[in-house]
Amino acid sequence: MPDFSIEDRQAICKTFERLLADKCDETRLREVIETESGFDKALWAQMAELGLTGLMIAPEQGGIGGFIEEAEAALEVAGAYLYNGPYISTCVMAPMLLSTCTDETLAAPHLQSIAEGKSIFAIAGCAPSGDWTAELNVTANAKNELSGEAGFVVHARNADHCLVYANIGEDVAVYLVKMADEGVTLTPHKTDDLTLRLSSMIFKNALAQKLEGVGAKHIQTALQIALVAQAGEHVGATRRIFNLTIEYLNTRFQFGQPIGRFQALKHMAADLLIEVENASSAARHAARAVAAQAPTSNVLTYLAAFTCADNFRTVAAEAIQLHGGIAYTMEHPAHLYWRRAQTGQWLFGSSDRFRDLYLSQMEKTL
Amino acid sequence: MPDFSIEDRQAICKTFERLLADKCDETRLREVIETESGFDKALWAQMAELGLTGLMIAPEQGGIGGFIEEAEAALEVAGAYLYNGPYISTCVMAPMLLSTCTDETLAAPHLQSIAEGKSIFAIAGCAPSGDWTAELNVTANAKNELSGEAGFVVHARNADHCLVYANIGEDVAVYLVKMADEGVTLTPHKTDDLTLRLSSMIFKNALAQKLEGVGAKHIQTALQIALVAQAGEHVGATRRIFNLTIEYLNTRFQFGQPIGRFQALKHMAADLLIEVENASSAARHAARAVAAQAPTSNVLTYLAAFTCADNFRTVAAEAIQLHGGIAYTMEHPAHLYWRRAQTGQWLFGSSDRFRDLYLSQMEKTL
Amino acid sequence: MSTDLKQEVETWLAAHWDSENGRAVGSSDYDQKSWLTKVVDAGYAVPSWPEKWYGRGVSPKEARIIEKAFQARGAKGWGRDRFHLGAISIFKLGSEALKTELLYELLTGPICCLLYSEPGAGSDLAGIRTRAVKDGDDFIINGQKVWTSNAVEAEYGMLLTRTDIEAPKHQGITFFIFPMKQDGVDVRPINQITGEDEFNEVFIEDARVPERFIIGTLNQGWKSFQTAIASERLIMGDGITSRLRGAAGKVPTLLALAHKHDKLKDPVMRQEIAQAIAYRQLNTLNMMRAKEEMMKNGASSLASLGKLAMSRIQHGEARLSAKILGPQILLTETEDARNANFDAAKAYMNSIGGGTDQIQKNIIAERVLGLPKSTDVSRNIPFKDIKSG
Amino acid sequence: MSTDLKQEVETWLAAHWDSENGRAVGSSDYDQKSWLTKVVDAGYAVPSWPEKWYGRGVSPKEARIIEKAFQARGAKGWGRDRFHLGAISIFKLGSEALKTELLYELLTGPICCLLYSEPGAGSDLAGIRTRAVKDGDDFIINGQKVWTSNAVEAEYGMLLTRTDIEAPKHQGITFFIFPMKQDGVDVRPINQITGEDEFNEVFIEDARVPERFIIGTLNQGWKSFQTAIASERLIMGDGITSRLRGAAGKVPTLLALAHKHDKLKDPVMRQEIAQAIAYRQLNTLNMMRAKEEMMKNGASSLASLGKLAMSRIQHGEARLSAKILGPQILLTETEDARNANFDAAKAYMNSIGGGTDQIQKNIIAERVLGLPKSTDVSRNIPFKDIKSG
Repeated sequence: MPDFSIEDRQAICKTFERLLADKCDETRLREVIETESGFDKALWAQMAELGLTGLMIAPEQGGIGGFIEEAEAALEVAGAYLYNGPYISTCVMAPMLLSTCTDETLAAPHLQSIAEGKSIFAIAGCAPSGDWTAELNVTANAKNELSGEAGFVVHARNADHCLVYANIGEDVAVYLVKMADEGVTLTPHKTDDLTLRLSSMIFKNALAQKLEGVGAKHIQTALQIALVAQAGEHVGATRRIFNLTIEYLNTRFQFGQPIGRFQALKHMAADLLIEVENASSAARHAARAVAAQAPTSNVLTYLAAFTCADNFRTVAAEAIQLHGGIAYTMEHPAHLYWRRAQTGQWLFGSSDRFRDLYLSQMEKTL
Repeated sequence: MPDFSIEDRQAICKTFERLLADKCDETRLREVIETESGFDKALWAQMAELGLTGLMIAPEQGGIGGFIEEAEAALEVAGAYLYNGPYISTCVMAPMLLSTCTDETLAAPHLQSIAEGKSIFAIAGCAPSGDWTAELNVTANAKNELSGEAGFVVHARNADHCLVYANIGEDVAVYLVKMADEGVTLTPHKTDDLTLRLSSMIFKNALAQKLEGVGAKHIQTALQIALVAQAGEHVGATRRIFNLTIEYLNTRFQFGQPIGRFQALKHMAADLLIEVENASSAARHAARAVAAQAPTSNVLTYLAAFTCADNFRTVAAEAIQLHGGIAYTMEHPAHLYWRRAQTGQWLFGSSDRFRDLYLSQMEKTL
Repeated sequence: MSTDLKQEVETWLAAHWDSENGRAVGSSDYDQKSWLTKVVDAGYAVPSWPEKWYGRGVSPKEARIIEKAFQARGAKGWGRDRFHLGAISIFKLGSEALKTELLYELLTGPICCLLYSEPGAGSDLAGIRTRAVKDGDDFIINGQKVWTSNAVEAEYGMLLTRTDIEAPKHQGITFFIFPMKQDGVDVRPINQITGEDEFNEVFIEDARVPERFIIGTLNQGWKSFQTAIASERLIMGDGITSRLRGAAGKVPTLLALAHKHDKLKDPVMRQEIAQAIAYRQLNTLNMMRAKEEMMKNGASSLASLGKLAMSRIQHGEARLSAKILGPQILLTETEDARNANFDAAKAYMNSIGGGTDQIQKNIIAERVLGLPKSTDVSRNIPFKDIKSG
Repeated sequence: MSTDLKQEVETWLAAHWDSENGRAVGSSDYDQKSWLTKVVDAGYAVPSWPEKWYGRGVSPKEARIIEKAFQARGAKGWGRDRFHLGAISIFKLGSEALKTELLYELLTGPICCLLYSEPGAGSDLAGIRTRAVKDGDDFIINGQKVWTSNAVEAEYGMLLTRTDIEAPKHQGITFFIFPMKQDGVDVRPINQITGEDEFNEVFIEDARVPERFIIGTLNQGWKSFQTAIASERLIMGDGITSRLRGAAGKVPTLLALAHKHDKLKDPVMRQEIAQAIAYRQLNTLNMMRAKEEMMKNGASSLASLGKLAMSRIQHGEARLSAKILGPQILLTETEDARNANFDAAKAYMNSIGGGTDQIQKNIIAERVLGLPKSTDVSRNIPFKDIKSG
């Protein structure tokens, strides 16, 4: 993997930030999430032009050769704007899984296509209940046909391809299916978080291609990378809603003074700042450790997973309280962050579970 | 049991309050806890004169015929002054167990003696580890001889008698031993809470009398009563340290004003008031329910057990913080309350356990 | 006498109210105005008021006898001397002429909404900027009100206005009973984060209200308003305690939810569920104690803790409900998930609405604990000089 | 050049310091004064200072080279330009004459204690009441100081006094270097809730200090004091980060304790232990990030969060340690219980000492988040008119 300098990383994040400020401001975001697809294709194309869809794809496959530190940083930008495209599935998890595939003739064109922004990938890796610890329900047969159900698939309706985790005998493998395959049925679900698009996928002898060489270990790695990426997304959102709140405390006047002069609100803000910075440190150090394949990478990934999810929810919840009545309306953006934070609690597993896994990793030092 | 009016209850508490204000003020308390016995015999005699040692003993046995509501109320007074005599063992648990004994000739003289303030009882009801859920270590034989060890016995050194929970075959029974018996060895322990006196008791063929008719059910009832009594003690202490703190907030000046004008401290105080009142309601409603043998008595007893213990610790801990530097000294009384609160977390079992038991009781409504 | 009264009311109800069909005897449908007119004329709507003002001049205790008789038969129109804020305010503070002009009308029909809060005056309610400017026998009103329930249906609003910007903020306020059905009054529902729209914004542009509709005195409206909201607080307190008492003894909602979703075996969940249920039960016990204290002493400082305590309870339960449901909480497809998501949002109604938790804590610290009052830097300067950002 | 310097120091140390026995070469015991004199004379005690004032005039970076060489050999007396608060204050703020009179003496021996806080001036440090009144060439001191460490051993104290009660509180303060060993100075140890007595009360009655011992200017002592505590804060920050970094990678204390007492199978304990360990690790990560930011930008607002974060960490760990130990925590008979009880008390040292959590939150809100400063009603009035209860 080629070196990606800190300056490169900052440069692409800056460009991404400008793009989202322009094309994913609150007005536009609200338009997009009101659509059925909930997905802004034009914006995706622009992201592709900037190299963002190929951020984690090697240059020889048309990407720009970054890795998880770059993805974490880019997702901080995305999170700040509540950008809700299928970035983690398409540009983080799919490249991780495809690039592990030993059959390059299968993987390379897809990687190329992702980098070019032409292909959207969904990941069907979870039991119908949405519980990542539950047994997979999808099974593959020897003819590479898939049957069963996967739940909580993000942006499945906007994807053209899906990577499906399936049981094959005693093993687990990853399969590539075309969304258009007649053996695939999608059921979109209604969600409380308006930025979220979830579907169930039912497979009935759906034709698939097996990703040779990709097994349980790689699925685990892809989840780890996804957790760090999601942690980055949380951090961006957390910091943004926190900053909006501080701004409000400075500009909202009651009793002839900015409410930020009231000590009780100051103290709430100071306490929240610790949560914001804790989350930032957790996500960034996790990304760094994973990138360096450091021995702490598991510990830090789980730490980031529950810290960033919990702190996002805490900060977003307190943001509503600190805003008061104005944030009790749909018109104010605070609730969008708060609902997104709820999503973050469950999309890849619960904070309680990650806390337990974190401790298990820590126990190895005993 | 004769009726004990609310006015009677208030009257005796008022007298008790006056007695403690006089004989158990901070100066005197510090003198007493510096002594080896940690027990003020003279004060006990005065309590007996007021009827307090016989509060839960029937008039025909020399008591004044109150029950748990009276004990809870009296212990609120005791707790406020951190009064640390062997009240719960001698005047709450022992009368409960002795009065259940079917052999009146055995029990009556002891009840009389307790009411007169002449006899001090310890309760050895716990495994050596201090864990009330662990198997008892003391065993009785057919000759009513006890062998084994009991831990965390309060005020054993000041007691003349001890009620011992012991295994007899598959059953559990309660035995009366004389502290002076040669088969009884006491090992006093050093404690962090200076108001506390704990000992281990080792029994080697100690001669005992069995309390006929007293079994596992009555042991359970005695524990329930003890929990409510202790909850009352916690409430008294909680309210007192809280009031001392509010007083300090009103009298301590910094920046040219009482620190109680600073909003952050106001808000801490308001939050703590809820904990104080929650604890008060829990203890008093538990006492009332137990006295009325209401179906809610178990639910409310466990609720009071963990609420009063936890809220005492929380309020005492925050009291130190709200006082600032002055409470970081041994000379200030705040740490005495705070250490006592630590005691309250463990003397009859942990809050986590009582929370679980509370939920189990609640589950019966399902 | 109270037996006589009970007897009398029951006889009257038997003659006039058709319990079975929920309408007046002999009518084919429930007609609000005609029924309320009957009740008012009989003196049962506001029995604690003097006869001159449509009451019976009875004690509050006797008034409850009438209320109970009405409630027992499901008859409407009782307790307007406790719950009709508009009528109560005019009865307590209005001039003879105003009472004569409006009281009967208000008691026999129209809803009154509360035009207090403004976008710039939330916690600082006395900071209202809606102007009322004298114009002949009228005042002309311009401004914006917010968080007004029933604004669409209301025929009158209890309107707080600024009439003197040279005076300190509490001293230039005038309180009006304001006719809502006129040009220049634009009501727009607020889309709340719960999905509800029970509240409205009310935009007022060059609307008019006669000078004689002032409740109390010109520029002394803050005092009138205090009297009005004291009645409101009584209602809220009552509402809270009776709702909670209703829940006592029943299976706690959270426990039922955890049981249904098979989470009661998880020791971590058990601790959290137990604590959440405990917080609610403790508040119930506190409110029972408050009630006892009020019975005994006529007042209880405990009552003022309920709203603040409820914030921890409601937000905590909401968070725990989500945990019980797990990933299902993300969907709006089950009733449990819909309820849990709704409750999570609705919890802010308690912690923000009707005085934020932060305002409640100030009040508790100052009024219950006696800690020194905070200085309001905007209190003693001319209203026009108060900084507003 | 830095290689030369390193070489030079190592050669000097090899010639003068007996690492094995921790004393000067050729001496039979460690004699503080004679060793420190050697170090000062060689210019290694305060290398960043000019030669005139016993330094070498080198850059801070080079000064670290000297420090490291000393540390590597366990030699004492290094870094006095960073850690000797008394000497630093006099070097930075003292007159030529004062430097000449005291600097060499201070560097070669005596401990300096800090006479800042008073019973009535804790969070409000500028509210000090210890009076200094001119009497010939001296000032006569009366008052009481508190929370002074090393007061028994100290030969000098950095003393904050009130010299003008007519001026506002920040403008009538004078900062002295004060001789401790005189009549009228009574040091009494404070019995702390940890059982320690590292701090003292210092009662000063008619003690004297020469006018020339003023650090800075008469009545301008608050400014001098700010400079002095800026140095102190640097030391504290440094201490915290290096201690924490020391802990990284090792088994967290709480985990080892839970393992030892077999509590790692309890799912409830697991959640609490994991969260407690996480809080500490997150603070370590924050401080690493702070360090990186400081390297890059010369400053980091993150550093100011460490102390506040540490309060939640320490109080939380203490409470959890008790839970791990169970009833055994009540006894002082095991080392684990003694440690846990000590740590629980000691946690208040962080949340109260050196600025309470509440003061820290004010500072973070105002200086890091840029929220508007609170008004100090006692700031602009004559000191004598400030209310003190």
